[in-house]
Amino acid sequence: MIFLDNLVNGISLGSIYAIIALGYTMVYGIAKMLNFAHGDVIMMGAYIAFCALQYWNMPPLVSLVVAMAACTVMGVVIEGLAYRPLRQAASLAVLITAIGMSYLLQNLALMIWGANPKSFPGSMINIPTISLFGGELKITGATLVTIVANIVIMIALTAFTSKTKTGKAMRCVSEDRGAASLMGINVNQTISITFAIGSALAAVAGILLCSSYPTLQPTTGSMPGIKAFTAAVFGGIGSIPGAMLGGLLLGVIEIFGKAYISTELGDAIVFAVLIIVLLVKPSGLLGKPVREKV
Amino acid sequence: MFQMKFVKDVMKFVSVCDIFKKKIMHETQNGQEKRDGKAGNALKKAVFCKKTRREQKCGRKMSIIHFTFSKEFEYCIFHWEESSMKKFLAMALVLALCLTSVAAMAEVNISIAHIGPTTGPAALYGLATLHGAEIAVEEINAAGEFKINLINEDDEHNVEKAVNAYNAAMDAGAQVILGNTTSKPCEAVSAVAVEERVFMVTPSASSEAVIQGLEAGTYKDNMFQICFTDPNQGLASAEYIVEHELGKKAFVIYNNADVYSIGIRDTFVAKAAELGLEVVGEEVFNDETTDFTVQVAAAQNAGADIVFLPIYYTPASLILQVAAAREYKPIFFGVDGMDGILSIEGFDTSLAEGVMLLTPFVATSEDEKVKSFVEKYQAAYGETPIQFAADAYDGIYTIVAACKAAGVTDGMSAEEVCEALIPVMPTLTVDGITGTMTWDATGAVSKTPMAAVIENGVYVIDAE
Amino acid sequence: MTAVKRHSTTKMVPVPSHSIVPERDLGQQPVLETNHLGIEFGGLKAVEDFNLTIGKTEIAGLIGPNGAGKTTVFNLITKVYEPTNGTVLINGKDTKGMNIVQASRLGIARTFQNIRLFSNMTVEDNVRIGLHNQIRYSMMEGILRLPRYWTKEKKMHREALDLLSIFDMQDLADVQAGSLPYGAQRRLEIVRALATNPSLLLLDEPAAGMNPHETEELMENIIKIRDQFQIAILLIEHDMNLVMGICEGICVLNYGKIIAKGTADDIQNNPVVVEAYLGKRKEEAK
Amino acid sequence: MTRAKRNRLIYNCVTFAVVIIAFIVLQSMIENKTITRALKGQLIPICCWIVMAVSLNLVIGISGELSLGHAGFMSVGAFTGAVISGWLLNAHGMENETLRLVLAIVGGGIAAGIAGVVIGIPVLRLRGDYLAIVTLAFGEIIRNLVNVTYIAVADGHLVFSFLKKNVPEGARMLVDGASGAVKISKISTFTMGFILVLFTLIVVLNLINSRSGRAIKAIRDNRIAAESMGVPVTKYKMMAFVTAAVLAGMAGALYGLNSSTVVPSQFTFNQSINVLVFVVLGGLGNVLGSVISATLLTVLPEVLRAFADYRMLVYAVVLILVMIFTNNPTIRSFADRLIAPVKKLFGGKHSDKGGAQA
Repeated sequence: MIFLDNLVNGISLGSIYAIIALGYTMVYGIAKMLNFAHGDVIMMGAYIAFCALQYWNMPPLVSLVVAMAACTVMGVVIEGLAYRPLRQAASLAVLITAIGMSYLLQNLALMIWGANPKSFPGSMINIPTISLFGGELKITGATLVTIVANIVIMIALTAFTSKTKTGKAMRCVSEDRGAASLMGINVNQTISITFAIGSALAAVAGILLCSSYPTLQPTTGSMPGIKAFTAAVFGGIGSIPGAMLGGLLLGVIEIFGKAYISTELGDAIVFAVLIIVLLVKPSGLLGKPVREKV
Repeated sequence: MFQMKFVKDVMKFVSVCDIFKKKIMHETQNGQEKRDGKAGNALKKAVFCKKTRREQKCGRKMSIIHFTFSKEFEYCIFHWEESSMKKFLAMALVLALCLTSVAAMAEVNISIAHIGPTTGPAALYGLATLHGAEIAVEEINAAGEFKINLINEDDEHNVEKAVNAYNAAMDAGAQVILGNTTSKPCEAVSAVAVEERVFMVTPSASSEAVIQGLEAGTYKDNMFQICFTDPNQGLASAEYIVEHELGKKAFVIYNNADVYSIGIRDTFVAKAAELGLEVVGEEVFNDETTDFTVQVAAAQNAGADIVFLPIYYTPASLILQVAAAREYKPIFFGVDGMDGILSIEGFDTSLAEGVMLLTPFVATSEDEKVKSFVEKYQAAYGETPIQFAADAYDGIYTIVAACKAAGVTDGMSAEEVCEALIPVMPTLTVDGITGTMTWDATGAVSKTPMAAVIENGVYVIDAE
Repeated sequence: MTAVKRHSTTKMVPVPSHSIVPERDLGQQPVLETNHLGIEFGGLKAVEDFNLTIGKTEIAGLIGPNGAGKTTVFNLITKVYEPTNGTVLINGKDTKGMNIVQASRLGIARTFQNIRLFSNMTVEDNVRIGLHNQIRYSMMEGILRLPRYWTKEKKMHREALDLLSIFDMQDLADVQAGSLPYGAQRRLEIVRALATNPSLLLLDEPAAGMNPHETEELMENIIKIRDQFQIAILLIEHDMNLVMGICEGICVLNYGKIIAKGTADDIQNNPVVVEAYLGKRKEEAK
Repeated sequence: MTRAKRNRLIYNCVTFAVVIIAFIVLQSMIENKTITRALKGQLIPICCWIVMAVSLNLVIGISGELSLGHAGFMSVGAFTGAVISGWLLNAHGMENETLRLVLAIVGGGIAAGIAGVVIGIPVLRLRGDYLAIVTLAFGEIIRNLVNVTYIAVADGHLVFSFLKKNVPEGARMLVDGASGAVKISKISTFTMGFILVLFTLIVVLNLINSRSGRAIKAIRDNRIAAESMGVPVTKYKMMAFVTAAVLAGMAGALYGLNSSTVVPSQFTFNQSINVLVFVVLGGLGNVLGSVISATLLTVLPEVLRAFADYRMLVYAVVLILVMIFTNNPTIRSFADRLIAPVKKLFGGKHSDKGGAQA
């Protein structure tokens, strides 16, 4: 039973990682850049939802929409101002810019909302905890919503990229930017749309993250962001099912590592797993190997 | 260096004054005081009386600036209020006054530097101690018998910055240090201060290493604590739990990246073993942890009926939420770091129902002094003071009591002040808002803790 | 357009591996031998059953339409890719399992179709990288500036200038490589490759982007290099003037397979080649 | 002498001159007691941050790999240095502070170097973003491990354990898990800091301008081409990475012994980013730039204490702007045109900086 309990906790944590990893994998797959600021867009999304709920007294669904809209705008603006001028630059330059953006968002949040942690209201997701096995196993409403949201988003994203015109354009840009633009695809616009979707997802992820782990402060997004990126790499970056699988596995590994090895080394175990995976299978579990063109 | 600081100060001064000019002028009831030449105090009071959020925030800024200003500025502020000169004229006056360094200084008996994290992740605590100290300074200066110049330096809860802040404070003419708010920075600063012979009183740095010397078994003679040392909190908690038979099986969840948490946990576990309280398990976490399911599940699976949380209130709030979701209802027993849990924005205080904590200060106390302090604090900063603020308030009074006892006179160097104060400290008894305090030569305080329990969203002192 | 000039009138003789080598190289260890070389990319056979022998001082050409797999052959020889079939022997040594660096140490040097210079470094430093394994001293000697550092650096400087003088580039030694004009960048790549003291020099489209005059000069220089250093050169080129002008043996690749081998005359008269490739090109040229 | 060589010589001389003159001026200020306490207290940290910035520049600017775990090496150095110094003092009664400091710095460097090798072997097989994220992961792992490391001197022996209960009662704790190194006797001196800065400059500048340094830069500019020239990529990446780790470890030891206490949480990812800002602002590959920016960005926040709230905000904006300005072709050519007349004026003195990464 303790094992099952841990497994449920692991899946609960993993589904949070998975939903963040989906955003990472989208942006990485198409814009070919590690958007380090993704975790912080999540944090901003959570703050906006918090404000909508607490200060403006909006109902949960409206808050969600407000947060998604705000994050979408934020994502597009970030992309346009900071990343677009560096489209041709080396990945090192883009990565440093993304780190700068991450810090910018964190410090903006610090100035707007202050350093004091806020407690994310439980009213956001008002679904009671489910008890199984006579109360020995409990699954919280937030976990259920997160898992369902994950599956819905994964299916929607897969359908979007394979069925719609914009989605196909995204895949073209992902394959070969030059060729795509020769085919009449507006690369900048496509990448902007990618960021818009990724950021809207970030808002959802932020709300789900803070519903499960309700402390909200300017650094809330950074650690989950890094771990979710780890999850995305683990599953094979660029692959949508890979992000899901990587997230879930990472969550389970983390919880089991903490429960059965050492809570002190929980993070170290997660990162050690990342390193081992990258060494054994550099393209991740479901990723396709990339051959360097000479 | 000076030029730069000066220009910066002037710029800040002018902009802040401009914003607050109106409000200040409205405070007619303070007009009399102003004319008495207590310009600085009057100004602060004027700002303190405002209650809205934005204004109190600004007020905080105002007061910080006020304290960081050199004494000449107090005079300037005074002039600013009295006249309604145009801004540039005031500027010119400020410049003239500063450049000529006229002897317009107010009489000051001692310069105390508060060092604590007023920015960064631990800003909450640093601001609390700063505010508590400000209230005390305010009261003492208003009484008129003893004048304090309070300097504030920010250490960002960082060891390197803390030593820098200490140096900056000493450059600014500090004679006694009230600080640091947090343990690690305090350890670093006290190691420097003990060599340079500067007297220090820390409101809230509770680790033992703060007062201990370099060699085993030795203590820094210049360093005194207002708060309990961590080991004492652990001891007192274990004793209280056993004495009141709160539970049979204890479980400890602590932050293994935090000296404070580890310090309390170590003695708690030792004392619990000694008193026959069974500790059925322990789990740890670190500063980045947000997922407490493993820790809470472990406590639940171990069948613990009392969970000891020697941690700060933010992780504690998460633990309470996880426990609620898992329908796990033991007694949660916290220490002074738990204080503040009720003021987290958005936190459902019903989750904290029944949580106990051991603390020397309870804001809802009926004690006259506490009441007056809490009222003033709420008026000035719009929030209920946490224990850190109370410790700092007592810290200022302790320093003043020591100065008076030692007969510290104007113009003594920091070293002279230090040597004068060290022998009087063990002889003092200070009746503060955190209890009646005495000190031994090691620097550790002795006072009585109170246990409080949260009922209906407020602390209630546990009836003995 | 200038007529095809014949620089070479070498007599080519067949060798056991169905290839031909210049008569003068007969009896010497061939620089390169590939046997049934092939590679698959996810089921697609990019190169298949590629057999080629190159004599010790031969100038050979590898031609074929775009996408025929020419650069892939280069990548197989230089061990950028590990072949799925067959073997590559360099100076008689099997290169199975070797990496690029080990292959380079066996005496292979190459240039790239899309120029790969160290563009933030000076021209001279680019050549010095070529000399990396020729003139050596340790990291410690470099940091501590021991006597060996000074003597070796001096030697490197001299040799780098000597090599640059092949293309009259010694005056450009201090220029940043990335800021050179296109033609000069191609020449610098050749110099840099030569600096590694190779026995086989692989040139991937050395004349691309050069005007006819420059190409002419390049042809003379390629022969001069061969004569001076006594090395073999294998080149990929679309400029038929260059290929027919200086290559002694030519190999035609289409869809990853060799469709013809022989001297310039053989190739020009080979109906299969004409059909697949040359004929069209000749018409275009006219 | 060629022009490139002359430029390089001038650049190196200017770098050394700046450092030496700064030292002489500051030292004489200390002698005359004209120095403020605040500045004096910062001298040793400044030296440490210079070494950190220059060594990270070796990895990022010269070797072209983004390492986000540099503070991890500093941490290893700081704790090793504290342990060595504490052990020599408590177990061997070595009173000579200078000797202890030197041994601690060397030890810190070696320990960080070993960590560099252990980390470098897996990490350097990866490229680009992956490498960055894995160095970040290693930085966090190091911090996690130090958090559970207990080192003490008991009866003249060094006790090392991952569990506190294994440390005998009454032992002199040197590293106490998350409490970090405690009760360090402060032995760092400004002179030693200056010597370490000089040492770092000599190592890095001489390395850059040697056969090995050229190989490292070649790999940065074009890995495939460098391999084709017979340059073993892993060896030279490792050389840059481990050299930087050793220097960071030395800086860490000096840093650790400058304070009575060091905590693992001082060496987080944020600290690595801090050093990254020094490097980026000073110019990738530009050693003198790193020295100057590390100094300025350490002193400035102290001067502008009142604005501490905005420091990280400004850093973030600076990072983004510097990256956009140096990497966007349109803006860059525009800036170049603006700078051209100025450059002409100075005869292009600083044109050879080892090249900025593009």
